[in-house]
Amino acid sequence: MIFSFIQNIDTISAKVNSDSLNMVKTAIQDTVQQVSEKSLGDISFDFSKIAEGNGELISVVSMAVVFSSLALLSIFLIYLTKTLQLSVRKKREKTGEITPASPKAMDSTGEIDAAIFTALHLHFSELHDLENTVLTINKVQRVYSPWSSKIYGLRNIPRK
Amino acid sequence: MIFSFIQNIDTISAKVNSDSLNMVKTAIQDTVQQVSEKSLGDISFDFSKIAEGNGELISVVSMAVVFSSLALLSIFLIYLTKTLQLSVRKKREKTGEITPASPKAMDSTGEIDAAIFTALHLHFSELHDLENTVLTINKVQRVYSPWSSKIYGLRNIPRK
Amino acid sequence: MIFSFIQNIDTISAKVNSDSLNMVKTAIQDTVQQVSEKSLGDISFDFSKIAEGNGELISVVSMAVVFSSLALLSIFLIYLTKTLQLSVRKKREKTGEITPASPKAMDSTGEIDAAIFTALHLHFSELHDLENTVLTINKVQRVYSPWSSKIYGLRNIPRK
Amino acid sequence: MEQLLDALRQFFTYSGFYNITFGHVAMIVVGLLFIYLAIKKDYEPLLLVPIGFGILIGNIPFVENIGLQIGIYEQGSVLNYIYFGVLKGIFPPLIFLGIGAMTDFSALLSNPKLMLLGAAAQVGIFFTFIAALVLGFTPAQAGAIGIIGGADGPTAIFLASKLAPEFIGAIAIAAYSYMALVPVIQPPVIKLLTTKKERLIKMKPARVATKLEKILFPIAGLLFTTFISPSALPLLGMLFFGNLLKESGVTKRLAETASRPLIDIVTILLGVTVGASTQATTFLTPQSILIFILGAVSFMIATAGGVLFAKFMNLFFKEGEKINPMIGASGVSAVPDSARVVHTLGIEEDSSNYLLMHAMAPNVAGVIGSAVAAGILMSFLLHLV
Amino acid sequence: MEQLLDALRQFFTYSGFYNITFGHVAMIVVGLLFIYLAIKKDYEPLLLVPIGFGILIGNIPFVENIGLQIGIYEQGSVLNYIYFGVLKGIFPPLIFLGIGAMTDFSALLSNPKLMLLGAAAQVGIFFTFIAALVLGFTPAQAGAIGIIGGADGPTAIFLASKLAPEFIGAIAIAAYSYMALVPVIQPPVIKLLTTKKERLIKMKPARVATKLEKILFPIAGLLFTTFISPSALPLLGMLFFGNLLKESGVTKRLAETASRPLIDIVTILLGVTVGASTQATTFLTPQSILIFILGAVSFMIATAGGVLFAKFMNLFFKEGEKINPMIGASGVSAVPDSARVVHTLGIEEDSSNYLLMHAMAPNVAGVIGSAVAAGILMSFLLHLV
Amino acid sequence: MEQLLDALRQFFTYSGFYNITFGHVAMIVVGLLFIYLAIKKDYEPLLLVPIGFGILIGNIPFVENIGLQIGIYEQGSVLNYIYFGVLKGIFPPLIFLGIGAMTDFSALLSNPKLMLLGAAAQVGIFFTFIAALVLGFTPAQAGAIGIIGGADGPTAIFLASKLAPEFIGAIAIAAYSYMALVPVIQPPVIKLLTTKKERLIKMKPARVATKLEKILFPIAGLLFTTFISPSALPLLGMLFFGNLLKESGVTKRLAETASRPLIDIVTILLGVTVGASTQATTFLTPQSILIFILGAVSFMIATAGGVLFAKFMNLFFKEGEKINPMIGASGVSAVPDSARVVHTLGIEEDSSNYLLMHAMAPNVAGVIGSAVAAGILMSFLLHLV
Ligand code: NA
Ligand code: NA
Ligand code: NA
Repeated sequence: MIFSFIQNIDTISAKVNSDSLNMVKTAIQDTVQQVSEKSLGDISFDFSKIAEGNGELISVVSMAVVFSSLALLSIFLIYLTKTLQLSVRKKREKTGEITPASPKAMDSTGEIDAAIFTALHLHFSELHDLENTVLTINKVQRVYSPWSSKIYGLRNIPRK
Repeated sequence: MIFSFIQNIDTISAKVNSDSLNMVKTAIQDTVQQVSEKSLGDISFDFSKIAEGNGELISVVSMAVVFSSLALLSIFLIYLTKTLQLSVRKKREKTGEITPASPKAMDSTGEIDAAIFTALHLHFSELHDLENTVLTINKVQRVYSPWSSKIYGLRNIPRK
Repeated sequence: MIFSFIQNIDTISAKVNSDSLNMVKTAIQDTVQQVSEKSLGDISFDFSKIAEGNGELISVVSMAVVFSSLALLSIFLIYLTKTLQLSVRKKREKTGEITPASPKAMDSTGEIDAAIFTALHLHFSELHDLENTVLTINKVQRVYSPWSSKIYGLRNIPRK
Repeated sequence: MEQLLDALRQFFTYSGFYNITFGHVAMIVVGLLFIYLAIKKDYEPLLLVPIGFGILIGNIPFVENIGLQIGIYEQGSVLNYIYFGVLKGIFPPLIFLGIGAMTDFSALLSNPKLMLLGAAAQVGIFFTFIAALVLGFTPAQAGAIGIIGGADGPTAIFLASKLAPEFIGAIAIAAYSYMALVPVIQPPVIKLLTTKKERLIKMKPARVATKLEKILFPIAGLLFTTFISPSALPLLGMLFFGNLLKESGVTKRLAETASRPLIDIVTILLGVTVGASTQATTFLTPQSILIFILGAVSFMIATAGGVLFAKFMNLFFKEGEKINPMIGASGVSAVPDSARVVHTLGIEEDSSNYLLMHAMAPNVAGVIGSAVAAGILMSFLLHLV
Repeated sequence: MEQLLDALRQFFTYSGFYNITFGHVAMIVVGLLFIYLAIKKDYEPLLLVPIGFGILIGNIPFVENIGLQIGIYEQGSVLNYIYFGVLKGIFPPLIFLGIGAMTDFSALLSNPKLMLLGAAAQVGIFFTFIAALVLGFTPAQAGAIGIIGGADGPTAIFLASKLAPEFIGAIAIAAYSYMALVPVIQPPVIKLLTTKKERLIKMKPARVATKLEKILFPIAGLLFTTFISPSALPLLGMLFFGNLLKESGVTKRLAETASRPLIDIVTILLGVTVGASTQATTFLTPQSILIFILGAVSFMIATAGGVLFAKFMNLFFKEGEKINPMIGASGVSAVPDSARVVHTLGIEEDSSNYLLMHAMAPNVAGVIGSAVAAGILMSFLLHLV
Repeated sequence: MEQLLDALRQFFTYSGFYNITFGHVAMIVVGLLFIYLAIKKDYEPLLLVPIGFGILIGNIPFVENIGLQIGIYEQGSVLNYIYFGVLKGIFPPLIFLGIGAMTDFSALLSNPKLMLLGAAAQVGIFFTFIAALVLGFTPAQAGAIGIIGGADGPTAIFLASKLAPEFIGAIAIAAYSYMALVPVIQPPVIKLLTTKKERLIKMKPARVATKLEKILFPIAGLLFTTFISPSALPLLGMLFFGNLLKESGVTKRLAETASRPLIDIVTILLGVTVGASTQATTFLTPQSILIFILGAVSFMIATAGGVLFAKFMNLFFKEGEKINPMIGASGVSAVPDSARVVHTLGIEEDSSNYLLMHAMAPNVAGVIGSAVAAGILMSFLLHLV
């Protein structure tokens, strides 16, 4: 039985092939026609729908709410920062510590930033998702240590 | 439209604020009153409920079962230990091995324990959950190194 | 109450024990009988069932389909390899690169293979699941580098 | 413009600012307190941070059942889908699987008789059960409340999901709160019930358990405990399964996965939804407060039970074999906090008295003990009574 | 023999070769294109590879509803079970949990006013919403389509699952396609709307945020945003929860699990089913094509919104304090691609102008902004209107 | 007092000691045997430990359907919830995803014609299918039993869940048992069917596959196999998806997650519930024993099929190109055990004959082959017949 089957396999496959080719051809023709017909028929512009769906109203209110949420959070953060810095300063004054140079002073030369950002740039040019960003930043921070010449240490970070 | 909206925003926010403050105030008053009323009204002591709910019966039987489960397991473990030690000893006797000092002898000085437990203590004082416990114990074993003569016996624990 | 309970515990446990022993005994007898009865009664050979269930038909068609799927994929891969090698060669001819020794030439001595397979063998003898296989192969590939004496590098692979 | 104001006003009525009640504020404060205790005091942070933040999430005020699917009790919400794992008792066994895969039962194997201390400390469960009956809870509710005395979060949540789903939140919060507060609750009870001489007792160092014993333990543990109390199977089956994965030596990767990503994922999901289930509108009731009070008492009784039984056991041991009764307190479980508490107390009295490994034995036995107790309570309260 | 041929022929009518249509071919080509872009061009490969292969899986032709349970829309099929997590909006919050656990909000903390740029860029959402209304979509559908402008995959899928489940596939594909194409879409818009002088503005280096600020941020973030828009709770609750796990310092292992195995598992399952949901028989409609076109416009408007608002903010800042308006474009989110695009543009103009950290601030704010917007749209379109 | 005794006695009637039958004892012995083989003999421990312990868990005797929700077949029990993933065929595709992400198809790519051996070995499936019909099983049951000859656990469980859910336990246990016993079953069959001269054939070392080939393989594999047999899509779709994640080079973290935590979690849950599904009360039937016997025969036929087809193929190859017919035996899959068995046999005959990499080709082809076969059986038995 199997042998006669094998003898017939050519016939079958020939039939199958012509069948399938016809199928594919008809299918392509049908679909192309369908899609193009539908596309033309269905799309239309109806500006009355905006008012009907309360489009303007929803949009304006929503944007206002988005803005106010983020503004509120932003104001809170600004206020928080001030409060924290104030409390730190008070503490220091009490304990008679010498106030260290303000963070701004530290940034004046820009060299450090340049170093960090160059390093970041080098890395980022090869990175592609959020996690990598974070990992990289961590790496940079870890590598950055007082004894390393400002640029040297950063350039040699092995890329993964 | 948007500009007139922005002009009105102060009015809205004022209204919203007074509204919300009133809400919060009323809400607090209501809830405090509710909870205190309920608390006073609902709690009562009714000892007849114990018998009704078979409290004594369930408790005694349950404690008995808990005890017997753990006792059974404990007896099995004691028996298991004895059997295993016996079989090990028999094997050794057969093969003519010299029986090593019993584990108890090893413990006599207490110095080793002190070492282990100090190490454990140091670690544990910084640990906070179950997993850490396990990890620490592993760490301790790993930390022991050839130069500590006292602990020699411990170094032979097969590391997994 | 608890104390009188404790005094009675022996009686209970005696009763419980004889109860449970009887249970177990009866249960074993019943089950053994049941299973053996069923086993004898239920099994029978009925070859007419093959045709009834289209056994031959399904089997032959299925085997044919399995073969043709894998054959198709296999033909595709053979064809793919040839195409890729062809396109690489064309590229090289264009750029005037010297064609390197064919991969086959590299294999002629068999020494490298021996090294790889010995290493693999050593590892495989201790490995037991698919993942390990993969890991090992990777390790080997990583360690294998042109400048390392043929066997030396392979033997020193750190086992995990 | 008018329309806009109307829309804004209407939107505002659906905001948290409009729907806030004193209950929400109170619960948010509780959530913040949990987070504070976790971060600042380092009390069980792996549980208190998720639960604490979950309390915040659960107490953002909103309008329920208007199709927005926000709240944990609204069908179709994400929190509701996740909470399913709590409500059906699926998460606790998975946590037990992970705990099994990271627990070393050596301490127990080297001194099996200490296992009885893990049984004795379960007395807190039954005392609380009776007290809850007296206070008017139904038997099923009383059983669920009693289990707080087992000092085992997953067991408590599992039993509550079966016996009193309406109290899962309160029971879980109480259980985890007191587990976090073990360093505060246990020392006075222990000191009250022991003499200085007893607290100074030194115990012989434990022997090392062999690999074979460690492999046989989870198998024997499963058979002995669940043959007696089959209802404990979901919890103990998974606990011992995890432990066999750890000890078999041939399934290391499964044990690692069970004890890291699996238990972490379940902990995150369980923590945040248990926290969120304390939605003020359903949570702040006199019952919740009663449950909290009963929980505290339960922990004290359990501690006392363990310590007193240790003293009782000492009656049968000759000098030099006696156990330090403080380790009885570790029988409540709350692994490993209560063992650490006992160890610290031991060090306070005599800086060379290292009780930690000894206390670990009743500590892990307490986990088994309360799971068995939970199984028995289920049998009685779901079926037999 | 005849019987055999019949069986083979019949089997053939159930094969892919028999049931193929032009649609299947077209979608398979799209799937291959996605995979090509991901591997060769490295566009968002963590999403485009799963989605691309999912498109292949979903477009293997077969005969539906004959009990074989193959297709994603056939009840009982594996793909259908996994798709449940997409359809019910369960996966997106879990992805947000992981994103929260790996996002560093420092940039935002050190310059909070940049948060407004993350709000401004959401204008793309509402423009598209209105455009979709005009094109005849229902308000709910229009809202779901609009969110493509939020440039945030999980948010888009979440909102689509609530408002227009019939378009989840199209919306997700559009959102991820354009997120991948951010480096192509944004630069021309940015250049069109800024002068060379503006593009050369250098910003002061950001200060370092303290640990306390980082801990308080997720808590404050949750309360402020969800009190205003409770419907954003599923997304923002999880985002900030994940971030607290990261920043608390005491739940490192939970943060690691949330940001590796948990988010990866969900990404795999979400990606492949979202891809497979583009089954040609239901996907290739004129609407899908419209959604795609609207998505492109949406991204451009959003970019423009961010840039223009940045220029507007500059009116209020004195010289030396001004912000580089290009970073406004990062407000669309598409983290971190759009920040990188801005950084690259900055470098092009002046190789010493490092805008990356500054651009990260509106970038992460954009995530929060579009989640809030999604919450508001849900409130309006599911209930209020 | 009397009341107490009554309660105790009643409680006892619900204990395992009271409800034990010979079946329980027998199955517990089987479970212990599995664990012993896994730990001592190292036979597929990642599967036999979970299944073995699952058998113990499933055979703790208890009273069913009294509301305690203990057993795997009781609705609402934890085991029942987890078993859902087995019963609905969800777990096997996820395992295939992980397997794809850890399988290196290089061996197959470097010698594609060996793929036919993976087809030939599937003859065991159909032989067993016919034998099962003769023994009185229904066609659907016979198909599910036949697949044991595919030597692929997930495929067997998947097909059983679709065709004969009542036999999932027996089929899974049989499949995994024989996969563990491959080193015992295969060598005699191989030796019987090959001459010493054949066993000494050395094969040319395989060439190294290029990265492009590795990337194209999963894509082509999906299209070619599932276009022919769409019902294999759930299995092969996930297998090739996992493999693309591995080979794409840009989705490493997803491949790592799929091949570690994801597959481990699913393996744990699948193993323990498949084990537990052998609850004595439903498992110990003559059919289970028949399935076991048929499984053994199935493996031998499959091995013979692979070896004989290899010899048949050799008729067409000239000297020096001939394949060692032993590698045909690896076509059964049981990756990588059967490849290792062949390798060991090769070494026994000639210590310089390294067949491992060659045997890996039919080995992985066998996985694809049996998944295709499963798909075809599904089509026929669920719909066409
Ligand atoms: Na306990
Ligand atoms: Na956004
Ligand atoms: Na196979």
